[in-house]
Amino acid sequence: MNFPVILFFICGAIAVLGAILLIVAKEPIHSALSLILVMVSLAILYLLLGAEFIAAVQIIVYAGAIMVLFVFVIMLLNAGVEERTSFSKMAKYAGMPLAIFLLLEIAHWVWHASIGAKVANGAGAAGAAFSTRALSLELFQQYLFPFEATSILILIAILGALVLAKRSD
Amino acid sequence: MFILHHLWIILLLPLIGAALNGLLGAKWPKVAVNSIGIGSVGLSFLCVLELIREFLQLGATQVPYFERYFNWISAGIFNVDFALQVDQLTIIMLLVVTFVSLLVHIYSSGYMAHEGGYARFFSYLNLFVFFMLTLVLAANLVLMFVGWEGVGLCSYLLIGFWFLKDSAASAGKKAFITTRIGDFGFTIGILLTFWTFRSIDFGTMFQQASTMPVESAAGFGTLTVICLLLFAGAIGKSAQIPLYVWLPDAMEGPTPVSALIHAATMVTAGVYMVARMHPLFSRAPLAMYFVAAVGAATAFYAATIGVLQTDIKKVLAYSTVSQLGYMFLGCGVGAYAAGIFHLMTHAFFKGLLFLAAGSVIHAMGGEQDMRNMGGLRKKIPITYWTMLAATLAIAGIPGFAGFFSKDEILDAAGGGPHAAPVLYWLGLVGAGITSFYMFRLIFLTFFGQPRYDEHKVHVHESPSNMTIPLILLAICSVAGGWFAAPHLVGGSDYFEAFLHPVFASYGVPAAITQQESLAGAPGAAAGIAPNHAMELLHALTGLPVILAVIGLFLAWWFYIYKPDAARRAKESLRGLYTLVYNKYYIDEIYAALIINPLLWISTNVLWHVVDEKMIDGAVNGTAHVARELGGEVREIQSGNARTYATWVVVGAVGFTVLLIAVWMVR
Amino acid sequence: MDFISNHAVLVVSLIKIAVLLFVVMTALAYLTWFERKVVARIQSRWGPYYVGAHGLLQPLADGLKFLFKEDLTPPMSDRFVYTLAPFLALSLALTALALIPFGPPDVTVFHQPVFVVSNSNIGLLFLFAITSIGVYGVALAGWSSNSKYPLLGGLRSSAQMISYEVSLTLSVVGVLLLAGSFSFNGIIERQGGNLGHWNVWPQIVGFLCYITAAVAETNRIPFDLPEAETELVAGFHTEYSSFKFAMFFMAEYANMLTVSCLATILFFGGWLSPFPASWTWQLYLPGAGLFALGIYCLYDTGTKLRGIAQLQMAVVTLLCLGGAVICLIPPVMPYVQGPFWFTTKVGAFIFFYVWLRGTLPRFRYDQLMSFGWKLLLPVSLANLVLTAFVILLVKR
Amino acid sequence: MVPISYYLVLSGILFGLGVIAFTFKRNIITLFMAIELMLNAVNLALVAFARAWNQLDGLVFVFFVIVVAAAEAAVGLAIVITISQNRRSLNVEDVNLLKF
Repeated sequence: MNFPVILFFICGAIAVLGAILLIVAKEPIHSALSLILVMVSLAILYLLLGAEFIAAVQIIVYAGAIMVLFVFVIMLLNAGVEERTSFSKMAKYAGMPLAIFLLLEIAHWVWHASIGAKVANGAGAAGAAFSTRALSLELFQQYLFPFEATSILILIAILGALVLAKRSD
Repeated sequence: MFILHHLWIILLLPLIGAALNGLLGAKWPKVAVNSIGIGSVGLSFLCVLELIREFLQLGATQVPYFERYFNWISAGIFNVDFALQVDQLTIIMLLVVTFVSLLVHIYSSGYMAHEGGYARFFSYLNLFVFFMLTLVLAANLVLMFVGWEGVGLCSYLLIGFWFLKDSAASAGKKAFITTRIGDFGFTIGILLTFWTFRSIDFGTMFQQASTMPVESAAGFGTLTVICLLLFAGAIGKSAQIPLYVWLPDAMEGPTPVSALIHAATMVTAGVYMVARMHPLFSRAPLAMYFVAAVGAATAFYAATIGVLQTDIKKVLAYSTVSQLGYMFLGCGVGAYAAGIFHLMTHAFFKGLLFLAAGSVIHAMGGEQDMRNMGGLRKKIPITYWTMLAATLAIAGIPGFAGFFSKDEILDAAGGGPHAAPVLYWLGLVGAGITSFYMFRLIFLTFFGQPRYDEHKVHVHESPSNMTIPLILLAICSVAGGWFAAPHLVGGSDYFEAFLHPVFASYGVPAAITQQESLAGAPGAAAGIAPNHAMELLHALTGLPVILAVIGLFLAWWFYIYKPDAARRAKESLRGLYTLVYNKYYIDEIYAALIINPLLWISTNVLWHVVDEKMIDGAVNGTAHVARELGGEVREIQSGNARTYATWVVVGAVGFTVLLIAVWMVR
Repeated sequence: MDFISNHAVLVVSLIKIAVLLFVVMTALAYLTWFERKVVARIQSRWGPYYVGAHGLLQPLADGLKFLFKEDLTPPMSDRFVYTLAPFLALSLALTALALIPFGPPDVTVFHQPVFVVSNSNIGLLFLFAITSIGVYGVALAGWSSNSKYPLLGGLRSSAQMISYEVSLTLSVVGVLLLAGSFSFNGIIERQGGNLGHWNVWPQIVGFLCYITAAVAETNRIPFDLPEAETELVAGFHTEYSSFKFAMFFMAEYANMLTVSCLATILFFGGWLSPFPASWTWQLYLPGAGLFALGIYCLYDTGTKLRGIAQLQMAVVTLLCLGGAVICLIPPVMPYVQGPFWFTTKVGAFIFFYVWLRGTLPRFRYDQLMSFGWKLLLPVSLANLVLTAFVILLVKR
Repeated sequence: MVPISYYLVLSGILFGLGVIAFTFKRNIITLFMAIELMLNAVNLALVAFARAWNQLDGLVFVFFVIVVAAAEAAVGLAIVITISQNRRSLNVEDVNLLKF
């Protein structure tokens, strides 16, 4: 029971807690906050996995940009307590049990899956941090085309957001 | 060698003319339309002259001259090039087509002067010329078929030129459909040809054909079948029994059209085709005999109908049918050269006859019934003299064009390699009848007292642009046959000598060549025909002339000397008269046997049952089922996103279960 | 002892954190004093004067006042978030400082660098990560106090921060390209030599973009619309009182400190001396500076002041002179170099901030936005691209 | 060191919770958050795999996922704003006009 494992369990617990809070919270803003909690703890887990750059990006982009956008929108629309209507019988009766079943399924599956077995002893988990330099080389050489594609995707997203915003006012 | 290397120019000129007139001409003044319509054809005529000059400089080895432009269709081994070829036969056809077309164009500029759709008319004519030239120049069956159908199309368009007139429209349709029946055979023939020779290029086909033996006259060999199928096309196109019915109705079209398409050029396409295919026909005696028989039968049969027709153009139409019959008779008995020769002379004098008839109608202000004419001799002299010349030619009076060609055909029929006495006599009698009804036409039209109201109708001679073509054609129909003149006195027939390379090529079996020379095609060596051949020949030339004179005399007797004799004859042979007068009720028989049943089936079975019940039912049924199903299934589209989400989860669960199951199995 | 050597990381880090917190807190308190003084000078006033000599005890008084004020929470407000917001703001602002190296890394205890709490080799990224979360403090505060002005202030500030964060980050990338490293030490050491090697020269455009964006990022005049008194009373912290308000206050100054430190590190060679190492007399500069200050205070004590203030000033004088003496002890001398230069440069930036506040009027909101998106962003992008090209060319 | 399977299980649990949130919540914005949560879970798994095989591709994937998430959030939130302005409600069940 060394330091990383403790850290893992702490962060993991926080993450799960955050996720549960997201579900039970009535105020969207609370959900947002709990989601930010999840993201930050995930970032710490990334650090633990040696993915420093991804951790930073996780916080900068996810927590720092996307979630800010969410909070911003919540504030803009002044979204209050969500009303717990359930017009959808399907979702009311089938949704939750199915989802929980899926959760268990996935957990079970992952736990026994070959990948889990293979690296259960943490063989692969050793090793130094991924160097950001290597990552960027990978990104700009082998994955150059997808990278450009995503940039175009972003452009389109901007345009789409603009159009929608314009139409709304 | 410019034109020879650029044969496409000859084709392109009329096409351009057609395009210009057809697309833009409607807004142009007549002068522009004229100059384009006539100019394009005139230019291509000049090109043909130049082509001839160049062609004569070619060595015997370079003939047929072959030009391949581009690959048109290429499917596996089925390759069709856009390729043109020139040989003596082509030259003759080119000359005839372009020359007559040119004259007809000029004539039309006068005859159609007062008609609507002037530009349309000329664009159709040019288009026709284009297709006809394609047909003639084509170096393979498929391209030839293109021209073949193209001229059919133009004929349809031009017959129905006055499409507001029901009779014209239906006549056009009749022509097109009737021809199509023949073309069906033609198409199959093409396919069978390809199947046999693995090629539709004339060169390759004939090369392979020349290695084949002559098939027995008893059975149906491949070549025989091919030839019969192709000849079916010819029957349709060249209006032979039993498909001739469209030609008389085609007279609904403007007279120049009748002259150009339904006398001079298109209808002779069948003959040209048979001549072009001679290497195949020569090896299919049965087919040959069939051709000859059909030809002779038609020649005689149509002539008899022509006797009692009163519409001046109808008479000429039936005479055309019978003349075409003569051509086929010639080809059928192996005298292709003679057939082509008659094709040429006939193009001249029949074209002339139609144009002259047109001039008469023009003079009479649209009157076509000979019974309301008469005594026009003095009023329209040019028309009269030219028409007389043509009549003498067609009647086979010695010295005129028709005499030479027709006699050569009859010679071949009488003494040729495939000599067939029955057919010979049929042709002979037909010749007599021909001269009879032709002179009947002349006498009824130009002699005797006017039978029309002179105060109403102001008969006037046609303008110069109509008469000049008449004169030119008259000269041709007088002198057109003199190529063969030396042949009478045992000299060589220059026409046959000119064509001989074509028909002697591709190693036609010895028997035929040797006997062809008997029939009077000594041009093989361009030498002197053997003596016994000459005597035979003189003996034969007698009869047709005599019969022609008899016909002339009878015509004079009935219609000049004793006008009431005709009536008495009518009384005495009432039954025969009515039969012939009604054209043997052929149209009615066809209607009863084919058209009406066909109509009935199409209406009551194909339309009301198959189409309305089955096909529509199937379509509507499908639509109905789809609608019902949709109506049921669309309930799922509750519009509530959470339901959809749940469905997604269901899918995910199912998929994961599957994964785990698979993994546990492994 | 062995415990320490075993868990050196933890122990030393804890100590460093404690020290840093103390120092920074004091610094923040006296920053307010500094600002008020300078602004007063600019407006030709005296500023705080009576609480202690030259109002030197004013920050202390303010702190006490904040502590003893009543802590109001508006009704209908979202209590949890309302409380969370200031904590978030301050803690993040302070955390950011933990990454700043105040001196060279080679000064170590137990193999742990002394002058930096966490010496990460992607420090810059983390700094940005933390500052990017800093938005929440403001936004949540604005939202949770459930009142018009705060909401508007919060909206504005979050919009403004998101907008300017982009250009802030982009303007720095040029420096990253030059340094080829995310670690502060890497960036600083690349600028070694003399002030000719500072990044500010090749990256002058980037620097201008950075400083502008930084001012906006810290919601300082002329970009202080979130708390524009004249329109929004006090913006997002209108409803906050007593210590919560103090936390926002400190958070703002801490942010100011952070961006100043960052500017120093990225563009002005961090703790490096501007002079070539060959000039050995520069080692005496820290001591000399403090000495001069001490002399001034002494003169001040002797002439102007009377009574209790004189006593206080005497203490200050002693502190200064004592510090000067310590700095002049030869073995200590090399260690004080880095912090000295660093604090000097940062101080210059702080002064620049205050100067701005004293000088410039406030932007209009639409001007702010269009300025950020239509001018700042394109310029910093262009700078980035240009730098990349130049670097490529030089490498060839 | 921490066994990779721990990370995988954690990511599985987070994903499941995301799914639960997705089926359970009504507020459109919260639904979006649920989606983000699932994406995060997947990211964690990807990073864990990258660590397991010591290959960078996993990280690159994460990078792309984040980019796509950003784009999705931008457009999605714009849509949310439009919806709330047109329908005066953020309840996903009130936005049900698109049905048979």
